[in-house]
Amino acid sequence: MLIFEHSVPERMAYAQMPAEALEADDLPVHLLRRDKPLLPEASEMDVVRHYTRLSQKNFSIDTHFYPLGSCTMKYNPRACNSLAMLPGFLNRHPFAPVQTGQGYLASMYELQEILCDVTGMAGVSLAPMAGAQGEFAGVAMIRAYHDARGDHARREIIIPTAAHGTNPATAVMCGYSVREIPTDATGNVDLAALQAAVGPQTAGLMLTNPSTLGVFEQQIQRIQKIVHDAGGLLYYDGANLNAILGRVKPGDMGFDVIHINLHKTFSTPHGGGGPGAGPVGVSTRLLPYLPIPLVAYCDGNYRLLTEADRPHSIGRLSANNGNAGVLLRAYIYARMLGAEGMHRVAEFATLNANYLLAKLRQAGFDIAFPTRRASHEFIVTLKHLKDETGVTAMDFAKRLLDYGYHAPTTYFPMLVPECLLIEPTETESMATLDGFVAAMTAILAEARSNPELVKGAPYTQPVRRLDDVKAARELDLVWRHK
Amino acid sequence: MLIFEHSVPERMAYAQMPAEALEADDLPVHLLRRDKPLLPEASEMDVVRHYTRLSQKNFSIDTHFYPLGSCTMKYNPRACNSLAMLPGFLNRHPFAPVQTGQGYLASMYELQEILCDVTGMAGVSLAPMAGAQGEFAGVAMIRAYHDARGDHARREIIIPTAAHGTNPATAVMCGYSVREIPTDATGNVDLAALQAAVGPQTAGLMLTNPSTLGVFEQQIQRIQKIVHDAGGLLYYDGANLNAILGRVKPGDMGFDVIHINLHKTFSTPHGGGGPGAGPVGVSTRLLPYLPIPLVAYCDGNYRLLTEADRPHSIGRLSANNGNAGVLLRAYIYARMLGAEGMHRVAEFATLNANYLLAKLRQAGFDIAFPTRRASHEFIVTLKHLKDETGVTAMDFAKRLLDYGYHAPTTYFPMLVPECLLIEPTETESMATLDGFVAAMTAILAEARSNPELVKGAPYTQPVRRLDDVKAARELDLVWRHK
Amino acid sequence: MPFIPHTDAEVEAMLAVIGAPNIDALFDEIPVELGSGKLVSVPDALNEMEITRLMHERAEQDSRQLNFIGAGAYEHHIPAAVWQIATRGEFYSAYTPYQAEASQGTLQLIYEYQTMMASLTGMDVSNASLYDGGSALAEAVLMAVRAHKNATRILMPRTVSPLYRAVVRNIVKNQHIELMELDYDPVSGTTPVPEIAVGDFAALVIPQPNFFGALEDVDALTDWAHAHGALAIGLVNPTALGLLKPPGVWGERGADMAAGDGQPLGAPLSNGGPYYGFLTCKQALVRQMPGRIVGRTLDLDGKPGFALTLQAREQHIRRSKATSNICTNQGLVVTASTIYMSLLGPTGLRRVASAAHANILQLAEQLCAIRGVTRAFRSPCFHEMVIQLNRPASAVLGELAAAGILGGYDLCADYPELGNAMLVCATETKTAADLGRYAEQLNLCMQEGSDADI
Amino acid sequence: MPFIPHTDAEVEAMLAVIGAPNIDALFDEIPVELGSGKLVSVPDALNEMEITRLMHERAEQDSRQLNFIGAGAYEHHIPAAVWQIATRGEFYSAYTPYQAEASQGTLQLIYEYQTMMASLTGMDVSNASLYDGGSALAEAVLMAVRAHKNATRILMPRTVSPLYRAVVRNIVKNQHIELMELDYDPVSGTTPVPEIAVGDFAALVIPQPNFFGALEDVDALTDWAHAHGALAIGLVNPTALGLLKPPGVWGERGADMAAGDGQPLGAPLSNGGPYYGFLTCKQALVRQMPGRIVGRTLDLDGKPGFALTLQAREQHIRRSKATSNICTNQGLVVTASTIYMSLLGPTGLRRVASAAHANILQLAEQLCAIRGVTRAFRSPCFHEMVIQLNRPASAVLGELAAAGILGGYDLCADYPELGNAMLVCATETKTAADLGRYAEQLNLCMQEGSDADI
Ligand SMILES: Cc1ncc(COP(=O)(O)O)c(C=O)c1O
Ligand SMILES: Cc1ncc(COP(=O)(O)O)c(C=O)c1O
Repeated sequence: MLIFEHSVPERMAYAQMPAEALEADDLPVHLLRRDKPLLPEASEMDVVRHYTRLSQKNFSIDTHFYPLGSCTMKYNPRACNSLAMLPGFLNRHPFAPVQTGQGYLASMYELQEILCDVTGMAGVSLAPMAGAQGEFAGVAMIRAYHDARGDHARREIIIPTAAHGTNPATAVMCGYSVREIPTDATGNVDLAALQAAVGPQTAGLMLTNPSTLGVFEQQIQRIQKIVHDAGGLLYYDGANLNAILGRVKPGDMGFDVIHINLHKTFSTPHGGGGPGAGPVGVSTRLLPYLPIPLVAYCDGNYRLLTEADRPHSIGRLSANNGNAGVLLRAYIYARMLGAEGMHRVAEFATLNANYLLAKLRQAGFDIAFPTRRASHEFIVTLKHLKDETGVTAMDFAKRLLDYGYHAPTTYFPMLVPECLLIEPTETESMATLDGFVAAMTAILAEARSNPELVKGAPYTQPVRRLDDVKAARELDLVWRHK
Repeated sequence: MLIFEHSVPERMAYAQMPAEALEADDLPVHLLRRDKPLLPEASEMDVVRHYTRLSQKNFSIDTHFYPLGSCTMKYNPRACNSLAMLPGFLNRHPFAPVQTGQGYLASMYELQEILCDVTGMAGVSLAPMAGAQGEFAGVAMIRAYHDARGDHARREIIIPTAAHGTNPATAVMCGYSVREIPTDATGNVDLAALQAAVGPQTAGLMLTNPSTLGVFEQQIQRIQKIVHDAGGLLYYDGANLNAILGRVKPGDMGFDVIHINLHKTFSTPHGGGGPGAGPVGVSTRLLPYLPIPLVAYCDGNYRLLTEADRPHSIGRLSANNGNAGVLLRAYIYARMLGAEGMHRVAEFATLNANYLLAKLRQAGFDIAFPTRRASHEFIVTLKHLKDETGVTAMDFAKRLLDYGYHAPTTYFPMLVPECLLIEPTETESMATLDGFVAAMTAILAEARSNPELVKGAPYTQPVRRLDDVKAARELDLVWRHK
Repeated sequence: MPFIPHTDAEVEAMLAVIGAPNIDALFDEIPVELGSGKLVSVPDALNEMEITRLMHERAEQDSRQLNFIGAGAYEHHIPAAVWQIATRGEFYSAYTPYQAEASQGTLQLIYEYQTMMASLTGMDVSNASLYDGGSALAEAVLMAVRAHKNATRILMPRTVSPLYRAVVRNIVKNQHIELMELDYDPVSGTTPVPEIAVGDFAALVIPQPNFFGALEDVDALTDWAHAHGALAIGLVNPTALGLLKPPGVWGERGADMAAGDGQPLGAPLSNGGPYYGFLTCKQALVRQMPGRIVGRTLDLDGKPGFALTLQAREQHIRRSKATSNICTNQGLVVTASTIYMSLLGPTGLRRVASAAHANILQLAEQLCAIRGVTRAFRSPCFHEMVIQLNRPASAVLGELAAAGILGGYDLCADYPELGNAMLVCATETKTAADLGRYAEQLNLCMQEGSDADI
Repeated sequence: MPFIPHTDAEVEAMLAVIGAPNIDALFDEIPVELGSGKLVSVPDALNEMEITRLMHERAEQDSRQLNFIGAGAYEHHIPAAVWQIATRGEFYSAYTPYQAEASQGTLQLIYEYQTMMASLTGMDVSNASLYDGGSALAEAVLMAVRAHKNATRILMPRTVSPLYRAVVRNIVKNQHIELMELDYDPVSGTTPVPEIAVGDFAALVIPQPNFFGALEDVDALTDWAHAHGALAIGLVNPTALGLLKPPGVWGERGADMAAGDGQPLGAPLSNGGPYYGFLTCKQALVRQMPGRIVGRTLDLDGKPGFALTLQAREQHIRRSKATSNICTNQGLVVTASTIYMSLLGPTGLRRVASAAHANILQLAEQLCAIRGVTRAFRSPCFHEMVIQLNRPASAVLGELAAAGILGGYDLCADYPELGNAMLVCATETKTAADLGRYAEQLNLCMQEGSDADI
């Protein structure tokens, strides 16, 4: 039932109503609203009950194992939530004088420092509101750098075909064209193709490492050299930072700019779609271009730097201070981990991934890059199974829901057919992983003995398999009174 | 799965561990613990996931219509929760100096005033921690009153058979014996029996009004006179106060003492079993005996009164200040209702009950007291249905769960066979009541066409019908490693 | 009207179904002479915005100070997950789990709680909670009298909290139960083994740690009670049980029951409540247990599930013959507490206990180095201790409070024989800096005060 | 280690299965020359108790003052239910709803949100959110350019927030889009109908209320845009739409898109974020829409359900040809916002809007009665207004802040032509006493200040 179906004309949640004010008769009539917007007319309890029940229709980290590759769905500490929502933080206006926000600003300043250390970069801006905006900031800085040097010929960004869709989309938003380069059979960048692709038109390369194939790019130093030698800059898509946190720093790989998905590696909650935070870190040469605001500490006070302080900045990307509340959660998480805990993140994320890979291989699954170590995630391909039984990766994924596990990422990266990208994260226990292997094994058997069963999945969810084609063909995007 | 089954030796939720302190080697060894208590050894996420999922196995007001008679399951405003849990309230020690608790104490003082008004009593103590403890305080005061007058012959408390079990149990805890009196066919107290029961041995009468039969005691004035004339005092079980809030005051009925279940009428949450709060209100003659602490206001400050201030008090019933956090929630609720809103509570609770009664009668259900108005609740009896189909009130109740409704109270009051005591409360909408009637009607049809279906219910819950007999015979009260 | 969903049109439609002209008519069975019930001192409604502001202002008034008061209510860190989960609507707004199949969440949780609490106290059985520590002790006393059958006297050491003793007295006094107080040893601050040859005692209450924070010789006391035909009731701080021997193994045969306040396990100080009382016992006494108990059983399909059990002990079945009048208990706090215990586990609880213990030792050292401050008793303590001052405790406490420190609980009224004494507590929440701040401030008070006294 | 469940025994067992000697071996594909990755400036771990204390101290530092700043972020009452429900684990810790069947909670909620937001703005379609108001306006501009096909110039009034203009500029500048600013009428503080005969404009942005709080003549501006072949983009405050005509019905044909910041609908001020950007449009433009969109469809059994749809617009399918690079959006804030809108309903939202409007009128009267304070513009306003002072605004704001009042947003840097001007906001959260306190304090500042100036 939709909330609108609980709606009855004139019903109200009275405790939420300010007293009726005098009619706004000073306002010109032609500027006033005449219709009643289609908001629910419901009691407070109706609303509470509706959304409480709706929430129960979700899988989530707090209820299920959620091995969604590339998404780093790990435990979101509850303390981060309650502490970031303390009234002192929640009630502060972004334009209140800095003296009233020293607690918040101190935390942001320290977060900048922590992220500098983690990435090995010279400076960090917390401004971008998600990974994709971090990418935007990064590529915009690359462009600002070339432009500042009068190097206007560099109109191309090189991106491996395995890259996340935001990479090429971002390059285009920054006015670049995209040149894709292939991946070799072991999951590394095809060096020859890269060598062939670079040139005076090269503004930069965007690389995810470990790549979306779940493997660490072994030729990272040569790649770096090829691109830098050609005059391009190197962009590090840090969405997979969880795999290397405290093991190796992108700055030490010679990269010029990186974005970090705090809603992945720093465990801020994904909230059913966001908000995230995508801070960018840069090497010295890109420092002047960092997006504002930045937090500075001088004379015993924290303050925000603006255009006036940072004339070469690519500017602000948000009207206010980015996703401050998300950043606070990341800061709290970082402090609870500490240096030692942070080193452990990559270790145990990697241990879990390699264990799961080994167990699934034993169980008869095809591993996409069987000769490689898994990073914090890895790919299973169901190509053979599909050929044999007709059961697709999507069918398999849906059937996992019936077993009480969220499905891994399906059909991404696109270059591996019928793939499942599996990322367990460090916060899951061996018992959970074993349970997942058991479910995978059981479904494999089902696919062989009773493929129709798997193709009809799921059976235990609030709805059966949904018709996506109909959704896109017969658009029904808003509710209307029958 | 039990939390213990997630447990693995040496696993820890590290963020919750204080640093290892030095060994307590100053403590005598024979006083130290040698075994490891059976607490879970789990990660923070295991615990969060386990209890989040467990919670989803409950029906509750926030998720379901919950017409549990005598329990007043109405909407618990979410603001009461968040405001009562503000750090300033949560962190205050009960023995902190009163200057540090003026905000809390002011709220308690005002709550006393509000409850005096609502009950029509001369004074109120907030000390009792639930209805039953309120009863205890009330009966203990009756006893203190008689004792103070040297009237030691009064050893009996009269209680109608329809009364809640806490009434007789309380009387006994206060050292009284219980004399039960019957109810007449229309649901009123049998006056002749009452007249015959009273005498010099009568300490008092405990009466619930509206009674647990869901009707207002029409002869209340005569009852009052009979008991008072016999030298007894009148105790008002205010558990059903929701039915008369702002319509009529127990004090105006001549009662000497009343307890109020704030976790019913004042909508503090029931929390799956508590905590509640059972303030007692008294007429002038019982004022000296009120349990402590009481909140007083003098010289611009609020303070707690203790034994020293109240030498005749029956004393304290809790080591601290009763269920302070529950009282805060009730205060907030009362302020949000205001006088006008409080008047409306009884009106709409009564409207809902009478509407539901009328609809169920139309649907073919037998009403236990068909000639009477329903108060805020009423009784359906399935005696005929059981005779006809074998389907019991319990079967019916279980089947309601399958339809997504919590069952009404079953088999209470005991004097109506196969009864369902139905209390919709004022916070439910007409549409919800109609949905409930439709479910009741459907089950009635099922009972006739397919009684086995109903007897096998429920089918949609985490478990099927549970074996209560086995539970009591083969006691399994704690988990043990297999 | 707040929280009432009805529209005017619905009210009309509903009245039509009922066949009543208006809502007032629904009250026509109430005698008119009883008056209108009009409320005269309830203020006008505040909307949520207004009450929010009011309560924020009031909460801010109730300022946060550095707290060293214990005396039965202890400041501990409560993991954020505890109350975030406990206040989920499904736990928060459910009733007592009468419909078992629709309440498996609450029921399973209570079963888990019973398991943890029984193990923590070393007993076989736990109930689902009582109101608080004081009323739990009163119920334990009543239970002992029921179980013993022949005796109605209870031995109650003065090292039991005076507040608990008052509660027990007030609750049991009308049932002809006599509470006999036992004095403590002035040197050790603990209860010596009674020197009563024989007697008709139903039970001896044994506090561990006792109200002074000191550790009693629980083995000797338990054995003495058993040797004299009495039951032994352990009154314990559950945090301390992370470190200390549980009542179930005290002496030769173990105490028979354990009671106490569950507040330290996840309930905020919150002006004194809601907390909860726990009560556990040996298997033999289970049918004397008051309060709700959850049992594991099977469903129609043979699948395990949970339900309230042994209800024949309870008031709603047994009425005047019930083991107690308790009905509503402190369920939600038990929910929080179960989550708390799960998050801490055995190691966490032990660490909390040892950190608190280490803190009080350090504090003792610092405070007793101050001129005019001495430790009252010689025995080892858990996380509280009594100090004696050469100035009036109330004055010193007042001065400390003015400096933002709640220095302890004044013992003068309850134990005048101790002179200017106060009970000081330090839990794991206190840092070295906190302890230092207290010592420094107390030092100031003692110096200035003694100057002032001259 | 915090949040890692592994015991030593498990690590051993897992390594054995993998066939690796130790965890370090799992990193053997990382070239050693890349260094150890050792962290040097990350501090040691704090446990939850320690970080809790630290963050409480910091939050208390960030003191609560009486706030009259708006300028794009507005203080409103947020019902307690909103964030209690939004932070339930099932909403809080779920990912983007890629597996539709296991995400019906989030998906249905977004569908409900789309319905509310489309109706509120008078449009046909809404997406599931963008980052914030500024980036939503940038996306609207890009969308207009894509839809228009022939033009890349955008008309941008100076009455649009300077912060929004900066964001738009920074985001679109690399795509050869020209932003042409339109000046405002100095008397009314609103944007006159442009006097540009013809032109190749993709769109005109129409703020309502504008940054000065003033109401634009939206009908005329919309019609002008359409008459000149440009699209009309309404930039709106969603609270104001409780009272004001929605973009969808501006002028003859209605604006084509509406964008803005959803913060006023349930997001706390929170130092500036997370908020969310909304973007709605007419049906014809739906395939140009950036961001996620949820559609209703049927399942295998013919039962209705919800799923992400029109994904061919998005980066994960279309990559370099996508309508935008946005992936993660502001889902949880949208969740909160949907609950907020449901609790307020049409009446509540209208009342919030009128209460805010009534407050600014009253404040305007009181402030402008002070010597040296005048209202900058003549047009009607929503809940913000510009006042001009005969003293430096920054000094006055500083003095007010010292007295606990955040008096407004200093306009001097962005609009030097206005002199000592500031933007003042009063929402429904302000009581008559609050307004009085502000007026009194400003009166004091103006007097003392002018004394000081002499
Ligand atoms: C490899 C990679 N890069 C970039 C992104 C984009 O990040 P966001 O969704 O925060 O915009 C993602 C997230 O899905 C990702 O997995
Ligand atoms: C009529 C009546 N009296 C007394 C009580 C006892 O109240 P409590 O459960 O708060 O102890 C109840 C509650 O169930 C009741 O319904």
